[in-house]
Amino acid sequence: MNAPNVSGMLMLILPEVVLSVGAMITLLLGVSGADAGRSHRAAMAALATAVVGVVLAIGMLTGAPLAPGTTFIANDGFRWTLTALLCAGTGAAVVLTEAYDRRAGVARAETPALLLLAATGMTLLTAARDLMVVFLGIELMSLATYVLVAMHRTSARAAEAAVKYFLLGAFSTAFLLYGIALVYGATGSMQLEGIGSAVASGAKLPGLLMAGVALMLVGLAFKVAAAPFHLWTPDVYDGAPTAVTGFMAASVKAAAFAIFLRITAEAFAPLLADWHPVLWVLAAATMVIGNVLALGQQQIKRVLAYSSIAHAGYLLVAVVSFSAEGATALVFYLVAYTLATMGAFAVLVALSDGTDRPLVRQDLAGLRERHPWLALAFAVCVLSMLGFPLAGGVGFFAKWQVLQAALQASVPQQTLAIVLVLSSVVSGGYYLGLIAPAFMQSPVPAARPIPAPPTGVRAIAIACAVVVLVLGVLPSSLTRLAQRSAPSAFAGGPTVATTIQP
Amino acid sequence: MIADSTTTVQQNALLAALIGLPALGAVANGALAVQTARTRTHAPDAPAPVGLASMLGVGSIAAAFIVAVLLFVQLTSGAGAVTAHFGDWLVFPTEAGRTPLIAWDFTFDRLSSVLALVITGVGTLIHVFSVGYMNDDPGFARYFAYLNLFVAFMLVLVLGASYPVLFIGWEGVGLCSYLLIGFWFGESANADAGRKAFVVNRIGDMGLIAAMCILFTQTGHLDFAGAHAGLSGMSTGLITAIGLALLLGCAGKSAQVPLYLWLPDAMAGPTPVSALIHAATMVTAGVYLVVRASPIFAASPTASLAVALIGAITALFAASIALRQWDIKKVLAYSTVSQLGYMFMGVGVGAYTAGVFHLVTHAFFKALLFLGAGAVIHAMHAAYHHAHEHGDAQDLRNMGGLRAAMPATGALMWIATLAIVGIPPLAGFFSKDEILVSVFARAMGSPLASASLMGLSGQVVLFVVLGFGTITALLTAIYMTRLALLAFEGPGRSSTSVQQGVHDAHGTLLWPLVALGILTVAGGWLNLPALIPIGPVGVLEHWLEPIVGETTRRLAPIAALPHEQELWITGGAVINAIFGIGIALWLWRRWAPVDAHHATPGTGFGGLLERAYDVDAAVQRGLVGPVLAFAKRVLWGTVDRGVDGALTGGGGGLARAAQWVSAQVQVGDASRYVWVVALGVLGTLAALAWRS
Amino acid sequence: MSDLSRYFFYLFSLLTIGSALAFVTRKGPVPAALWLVNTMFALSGLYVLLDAPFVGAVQVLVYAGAIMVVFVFVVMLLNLGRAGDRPDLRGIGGQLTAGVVGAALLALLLAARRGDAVLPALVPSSTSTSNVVEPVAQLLFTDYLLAFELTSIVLLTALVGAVVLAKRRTAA
Amino acid sequence: MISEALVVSAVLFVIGTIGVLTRKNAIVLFMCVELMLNAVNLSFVALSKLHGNAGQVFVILVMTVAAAEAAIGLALVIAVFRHFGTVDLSSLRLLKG
Repeated sequence: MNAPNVSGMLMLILPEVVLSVGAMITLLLGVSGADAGRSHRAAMAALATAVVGVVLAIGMLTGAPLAPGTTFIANDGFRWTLTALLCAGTGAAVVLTEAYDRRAGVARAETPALLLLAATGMTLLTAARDLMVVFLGIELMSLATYVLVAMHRTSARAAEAAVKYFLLGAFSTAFLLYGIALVYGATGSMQLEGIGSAVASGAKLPGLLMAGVALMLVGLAFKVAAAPFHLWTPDVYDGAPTAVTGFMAASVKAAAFAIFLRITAEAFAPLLADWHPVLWVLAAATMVIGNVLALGQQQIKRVLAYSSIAHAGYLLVAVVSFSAEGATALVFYLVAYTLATMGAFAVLVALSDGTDRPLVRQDLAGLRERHPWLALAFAVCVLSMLGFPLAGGVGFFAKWQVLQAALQASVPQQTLAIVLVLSSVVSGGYYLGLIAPAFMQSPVPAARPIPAPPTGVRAIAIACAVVVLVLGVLPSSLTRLAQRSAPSAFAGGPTVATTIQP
Repeated sequence: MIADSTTTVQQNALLAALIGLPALGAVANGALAVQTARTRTHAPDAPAPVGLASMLGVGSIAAAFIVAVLLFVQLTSGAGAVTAHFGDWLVFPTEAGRTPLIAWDFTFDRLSSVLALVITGVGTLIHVFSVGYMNDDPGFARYFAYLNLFVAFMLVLVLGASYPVLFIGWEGVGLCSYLLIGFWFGESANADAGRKAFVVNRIGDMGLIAAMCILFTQTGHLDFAGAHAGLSGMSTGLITAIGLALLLGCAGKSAQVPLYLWLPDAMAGPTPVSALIHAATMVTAGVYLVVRASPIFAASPTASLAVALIGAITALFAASIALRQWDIKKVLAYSTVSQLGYMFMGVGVGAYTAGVFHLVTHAFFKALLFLGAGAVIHAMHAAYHHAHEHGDAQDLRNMGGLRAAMPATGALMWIATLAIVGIPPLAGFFSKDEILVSVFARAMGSPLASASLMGLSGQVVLFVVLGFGTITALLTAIYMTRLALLAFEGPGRSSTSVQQGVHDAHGTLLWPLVALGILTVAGGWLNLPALIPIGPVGVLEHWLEPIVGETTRRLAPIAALPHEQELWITGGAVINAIFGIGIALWLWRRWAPVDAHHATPGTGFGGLLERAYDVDAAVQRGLVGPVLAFAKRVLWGTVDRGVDGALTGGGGGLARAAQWVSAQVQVGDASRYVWVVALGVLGTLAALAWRS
Repeated sequence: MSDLSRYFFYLFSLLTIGSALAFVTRKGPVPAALWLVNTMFALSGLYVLLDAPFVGAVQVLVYAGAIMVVFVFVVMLLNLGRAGDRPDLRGIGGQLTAGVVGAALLALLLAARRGDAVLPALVPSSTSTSNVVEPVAQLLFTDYLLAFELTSIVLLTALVGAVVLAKRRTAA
Repeated sequence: MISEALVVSAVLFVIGTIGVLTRKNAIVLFMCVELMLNAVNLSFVALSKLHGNAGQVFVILVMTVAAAEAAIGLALVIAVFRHFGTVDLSSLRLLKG
């Protein structure tokens, strides 16, 4: 029972402190004054907070060598890179939600505040090394997101989406929590490090441990929307306000993967042979289901929902590869995926007319003529999700890294690599189906005139596309960053028994 | 791969600027074009931003030229080649660590410096010309965006230090060529021409990709230095295979038989594009690649002979077609194909310097010819417009006597004509002469002569090449003189009002021609033969010695050619050319008595030539037709409908099946979704519980 | 562990499971909620028997006293459980299938432990001091201070969320 | 007694799961989830006898989070009721396919 080293701890959780304090300031700004500009001031405060978070994380990353973290909070490249990424994603989401809500006439200060609170949970998940912190991070992120989904109170679709998300989320949290309890029971530790060493030295209660691992995997698989735990995704992504969908698809998913990787790397590494087949099946099923079912969708957000499921499958391949390369690939992929997703959703926000009418492909028709820049940005981002070389920028390398990680893993994953490539080919069908109307059809007169997209939204779309393209030409800087960002558990090379059957 | 230790930061920056400036110009002009298109949706008659676009377009290329000159000056002052590493692209983790499979490595060495100077120099002149030529076009900014992008990719092609980077440039220039051929995509013929270029070039690309695959699997390297160093351990047969695969790629890009079909049609693009891309630079990329890959070809005399033979056949074949073409650009197009064949002859027999020399001089005089033709077309077009008449502004039969109205253009065109025909002391004389002499010298005895190609002895092949080359020179003299005579001399064949409307080029349409004219006259001094020492001898040869000296010697003649024999060949070539001019003068009056409107299609062999040996029709009947029929019956019926269905989300088997499945699973009822979650839990638990 | 407390343990276990079963089988939401409150009371008894009296007290205060009251309140507010409502419980087929799935789940959870070492039946009571709060508080405010602080942010989120969602619609 | 408590916990958890599977009323379904959480808490309390008091601390945290979850969950249910006039999950089918 040591007295906590408060100042040292504060340094480690500075982003969370900044984000939560920023959330409170945002709320205060939102309730002070009665003029229409208060929600805008709140959004600006939230944006500034997110930017501070990005700067802070980059500063930690580029500053003095990182001291070892505690058994509660990690202090490694993985933590800071993903924190920067998540804060950047949150900043973009603040701008997008504000624009979207303003168009719908429901802009309010709580939205950016909740985004920051969700971000607090998400950044915590990049660093958590204690199951209590993991649980609280997940809950903080999820609770804020449930509310964000239902933020448009006039929309029945949003309410339905939120309640579905909530109930299924709570259900899966129960499994996660039970898994935590059983793992705790089997190992006597709440800390990933302690669990890892207890497992490595041979647990007395292997059965309890296995059941716990299985249930924790279920909980995590639900959060990353892996098949068959993905059923909530299309409905919730469809019903949520478009800007929030973008936030969920990009950042919430990235945070869930961050903790997924850290738990498997630090706590369950010695059990790789046991959980490997399970994740293998999940990864394959997720890629196939996401990519194939996306083909049948008419609504753009549902297409992107299934696409995000497919991406979860690719990312699971990186997790299954279970190596420093895999972790590198995961970080690289998350950066590329966040950029492409945020860019694409920024375009969708620009196109929405303020009602909760779902966007269909026809709404993209003639985008090239109406908004040539947005059309180009959209094409780049979607091609990046497809993994198209050069024109799709960094997305190609993201897939390449995952493929390489799969093939170079201590147990090579040829089959998963093949599934990845084949299902990516299938994904061409629906991705091109999104781009085609934008460039090949003439505009359909909108039922409701769509105002000019706000500068912030345009800037996000174009900036994402440009960064995607630039990183697609010069990916090595991002590769180096991602290499530095593998969790410290992988630093000493694979610590894993290599005697598993693929 | 690793940056040369002598390469300084400043040189790195210069090299980056050399490629970056045109790229930036392309981006800026692209932005301008998009912006214009956007304004047009509101105001359809909004003027094109001509001033800004031309400033950006010309400025970026001119600046790149200055950078190239700076780098070149450093190179001449004895500094080593500038090699810069701008990061890795594709990285392969292997046992030996992460080896870059593709790295952004660029090198400004003695060979690429020559090409870079030609590309940016001639490029600048053609950009200037374009300002005048495209003045009225609504897509002005788009045009310059494509053109700048082309230059950027062309520089990537020649500066890239590895096969994949070269390939990226190779594909990039192909893309720009495709975009520019179809620049006026409103006209379907142009779009078709663009598509044709696209398809034919893909065939060539297969060869290049195959060559890279073999090289990588055999040597583990794709950078020039590493891959070529790895050749030593390979069998000659394998090297020949690589050489032939490369030849296929080069033939596609440089329009050699049988992949030449796309180039004449590529003339559908704006004329300055024809000058820059389809005459001076891109189409010579194949020649450049053979020179760059000279260690491969020098190690395989068979592949070299194949290059030379393909070149010779192409040269003769295209020259004969050019004899009876009426479209001024078509004549020049076939002439380009023929001259590219000449270059292939040169590099095929291992006379790499000669090939590069002809590449450079050809860039000068052919660019001049195309720009001159452009000026003529521009003037004719304006005249027709002015006279409210309709006529083909490119048809030679509608011209005649233009020299009176266009004295400057006429004079410059005549200079260029005499240069390509090979009249001393103009540039073309020296470069063509050097190729013929090289072929002859090697035919008299060399590793090539003692090798064989498909059972034929190398010596026979070389004499065939020499013969074809000589006949080609004669034909070249005939058709080029014919072109100049028909266009500029004699009486005009169009209506008087049209004739009176023709005016000489001036301003940005004229000065590039003058500059190219000077280069056409003086270009020969780049590499004077020892036989004619009217200046420093063999400058280019000395310059390229570190690059191709060793490989040239490996295929070089056993004994140097005696002076008198060389004199005979040179003299014979000049007489040959003069003889051709004579024939043209003799036949001139009979060729085009009437304008295009009253002319009848040629018959017999002449007609066959006019229709370019009916190759296009044959290809259409024998290849395209059946493929299309197959496509219609099989592909359209099944595959395409499926793809189309997937794209539009409508029909399509897979899309429909996916729709059905998700309708069954995704019922919307969350109280059923929990069942799936529970079953997933059961499965996961079962999978792990049984293992414990 | 005396026989008496063992007896009470089994008693409360039966009570817990019995009320839980009653909870899931009730048709109306209000009876279900009441049976759930019962379950929670019984659970708090188990907590006390497991040497966690503080947790047991909190269970009664927070869960049974606060959370479940809110549930019942909402059920009343929405006037649910009327006769005309669509049946909340699945049909007999659904119930049977759910029972099979549940049985399978239980079987797996128990079967997984077949190779485990036997847990000690008697563990010295950790609450040896008369102060029942101290052991938990000790940890909560030292090692788990971070987690404790985090709950405050979770509660803040819940507060903001509930206010936003439930506040009367203002003229937008 | 620890083993027995774990068995009781498993039984309660499964009962909660069965409840989730059989119920369609959003509020009752949510109550079933609460039962599952309670079952987990029992495990934590039992295991903390084995491993020290961290388990009890976790239970306190779970209760707090459950309270937060309940606040948001019930607010969402109310929102749904406003739109649909019912909290029957099988009636909420705007989003599907």
